Order: sequence, then structure tokens, then C-alpha cells
Amino acid sequence: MKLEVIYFAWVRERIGLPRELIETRAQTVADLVTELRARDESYDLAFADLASLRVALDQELGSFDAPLAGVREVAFFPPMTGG
Amino acid sequence: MKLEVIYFAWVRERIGLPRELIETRAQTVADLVTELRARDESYDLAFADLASLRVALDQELGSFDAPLAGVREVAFFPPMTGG
Amino acid sequence: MQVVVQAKAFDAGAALNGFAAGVAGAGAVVSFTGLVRDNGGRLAAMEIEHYPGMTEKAIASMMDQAAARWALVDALVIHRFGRLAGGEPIMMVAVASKHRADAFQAAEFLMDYLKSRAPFWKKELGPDGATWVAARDEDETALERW
Amino acid sequence: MQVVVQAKAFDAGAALNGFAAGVAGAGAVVSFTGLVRDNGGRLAAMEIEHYPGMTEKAIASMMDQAAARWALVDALVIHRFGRLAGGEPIMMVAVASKHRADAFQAAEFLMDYLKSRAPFWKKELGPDGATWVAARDEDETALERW
Repeated sequence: MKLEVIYFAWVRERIGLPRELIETRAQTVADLVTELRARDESYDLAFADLASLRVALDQELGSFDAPLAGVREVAFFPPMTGG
Repeated sequence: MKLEVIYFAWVRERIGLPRELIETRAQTVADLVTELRARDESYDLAFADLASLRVALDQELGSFDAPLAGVREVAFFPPMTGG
Repeated sequence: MQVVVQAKAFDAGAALNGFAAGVAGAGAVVSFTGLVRDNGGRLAAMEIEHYPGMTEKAIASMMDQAAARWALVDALVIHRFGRLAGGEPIMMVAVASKHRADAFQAAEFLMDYLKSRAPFWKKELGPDGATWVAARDEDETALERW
Repeated sequence: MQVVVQAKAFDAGAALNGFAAGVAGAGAVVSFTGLVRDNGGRLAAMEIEHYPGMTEKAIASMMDQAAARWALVDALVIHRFGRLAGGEPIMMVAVASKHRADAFQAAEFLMDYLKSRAPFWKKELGPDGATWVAARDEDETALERW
């Protein structure tokens, strides 16, 4: 499965890129996070504290146990600070 | 005692004048109202329903049982509709 | 803090910008603008009577109370009297604070008090003649929350 | 109802006037303007990142929810992204309704959701470098009242 993975704010800065196309067999967001953390230290650090992260699936807020079936775009970011 | 008595909105319209200087011995606002109602029908009508009236003593909201001692200006008006 | 009671029309946007330009340190500006409503598609005119002297004092006292209760950077009240055309602004409240909760609360507090405790009386001039606007029970009840 | 997400600066007063000009039937317009705050007397610049696509959808969904809960005549959200100078408006919410309670409630609802559920991230650029603004617990808690 091909996924567009997008990073914002300090997640983007820690990982060092804003988006990437990933080929994965991850079933859930949590699986995808485990896969990404195994890549290298910058990913590991970016995802070290999931409580301080939010995830969006196809531009809707979701949860880390959400399934990835049918999803095309996953975004990781810190809690939002709009307004 | 000389009192400046002021009327607003439909109280003013019913009585037919915006203000008048009154010589009175009324001890309280209620006494003054009784005195005014005795004058003629337009006053009597204007003060017929005290629940729908408000009073200010020297430009501060007050009550109908308030004493008039030391007061120079009494205003009668319906509930306010600002904003 | 400023209270303006005037007969002439004012520009709500210009008033907001003027106010916001003077609130260094504030991150939040809440404004309320009251407009002459149309009734059933037909714009009504309005005539507002007030109690000169008491009006200014009553509003200044409300603003002092708001400033004592919330952390405000600044506040402004503009209120018109006399004849107003349909669609025109009747009045404006603007409140600035560091965070938004204070500005929202203070603006609502000021509006609730202005509605029922500032000596203004509105008369609607419609196609069927003139009617004094009746005070709404909700407006009196709104004061209980403060 | 309108959502504007843009990099360029906007004039809050002009936006308020433009909005108020189109709300026939409304008696109440509530606006909220968020400003880049100065920190301790020194105006900070700000850099705002957002999630194009999701931002517009998330805000439109908040406005739909507000319109379903309160009797609104109209609503407007303007939100900037990119680089902002100290004192500049970051964003604005304007809501029009017949009576004031609906406009106040809807404006506060929209602000609470914009703060914590619209995909914007603020970075403050101060004299000591750049810092991502941390989400405030109060902002998350504020959502519970709706």
C-alpha cells in the first residue's frame, strides 16, 4: 500500500522533511509509527511521545489505533494552536 | 423641598412634558408618586403600573420606597432598552 | 477605557481598528455591534432617547466593574442616541485582553448591563407608526449570571 | 458563510464592515480578532504553518455545527498563515444573529474549536530565537462546555 505521509510543525523539523510517499503493509496508524521509528533516530525522537502527537487520516482527525485500509494520506503533528 | 422631576420615553409622552421643577414635602419616592397621580388623569395613567416603571435618584437607579431627603433630581422611566 | 455617547453615525470598522491599534500586549479583541434590524424585510428607523449625564456615569461604572472582574487591556463603548436609519450601527462594545476568555466574558457582561441598566429607550418607527421597544425578560434574566 | 485562509494581511475593520453590510435582519454582530501579541514590551513576529485542504474543511465543518446549534444570519472566518509581524491580526471570526446571545455563543464556540481543532501551528519568533507555541490545557478544557 502506498501512503502519503505528511509532517507539520516540530514533527516536520525533527524528521527533516515535510512529506514523503511510503510503501507499507502497516494495518494501523500505530503499526506505521512503529515502522517509522525503526528507520533512524530522528524518526524515533519525533514519535517518542505519542501523547503529544495528533494524527489525521485523509484530512480528518483520527486515532493511533485507527486502521489504514483505504487511507491515502496520513498526517502527524503536535496539538493545534490556531485562533 | 424643590425637586427636578424628569420623565423619559412613554412616561414623558403620557405626562406631556420632559421635566418640571416641583415643590413638595414628599418623604419618599412613593409619596411623590401619590402626589403626582392626584394632579390629573395623565399623571394618574403614567404611574398606574409601578411594576413597569423604574426610578433614578440623582442619576442612580433607586427604589420607590427610597427617601427623598437630600435628593435634587428624580427621574421616572420604563425599563431600559439600550444596547 | 472610553465611553462615547453621540447622536451622529459612526463607522464600526474604523472604531474597531482605532481601538485595536492602541492595545499593545493584547492578543484578543472582542467586539459587539448592535444594528437597527429590519422587521420582516422592511428596514425600520429607530429613535433612541437617553438620560444625559446618567448614561455616561452608568456606562463608566459598568466598565469599572468589568475591569475589576477580568484582566482587560482596554475597553470601549460607543452608543448612539437620536434618529437612526435601518441597518445603521446603534452601538459598539470592544474589549481587549491577553487571552480570549476575559474579552468574551467582559464583552457579554457589558452588553447585558447596557441592555437593562444603561438609561436608553428605543422607539421603532415602522410603517404602522412608532412603538417603544419593550424590555425582554431574557435581558433581565441574563443579568443573574454575573 | 465564508472561510478565508490566506497569507496576506487583512484589515479587520474593513472585514467587519463588509460582513455587517451583508447581514440584513441581524441585530447583533460579534467579532473576535486575534492579534500577534508583544512579549514583555517587545513585539514578536510569528510564523504560522497550516495543513492546506484540511484547514478549510475543518473550519467549514465547525461553521456548519455552529449554524446547526444557533440561529445565525451569517458567519465569517479569516485566518492567516505564513509570516506575521507584531500587532498584526492573525485571524478573525464574525457572527451575525437576530439577538446577541446566539452570536456570542457561536463566536466562542468557533474560537474554541479553531484554537484546538483547526490545523494551524504557531511559532513565535522572539529575540531568543523561534519557539513553537504550546497548546494550552485551558484551550482543550474549553471544548468540554460544548
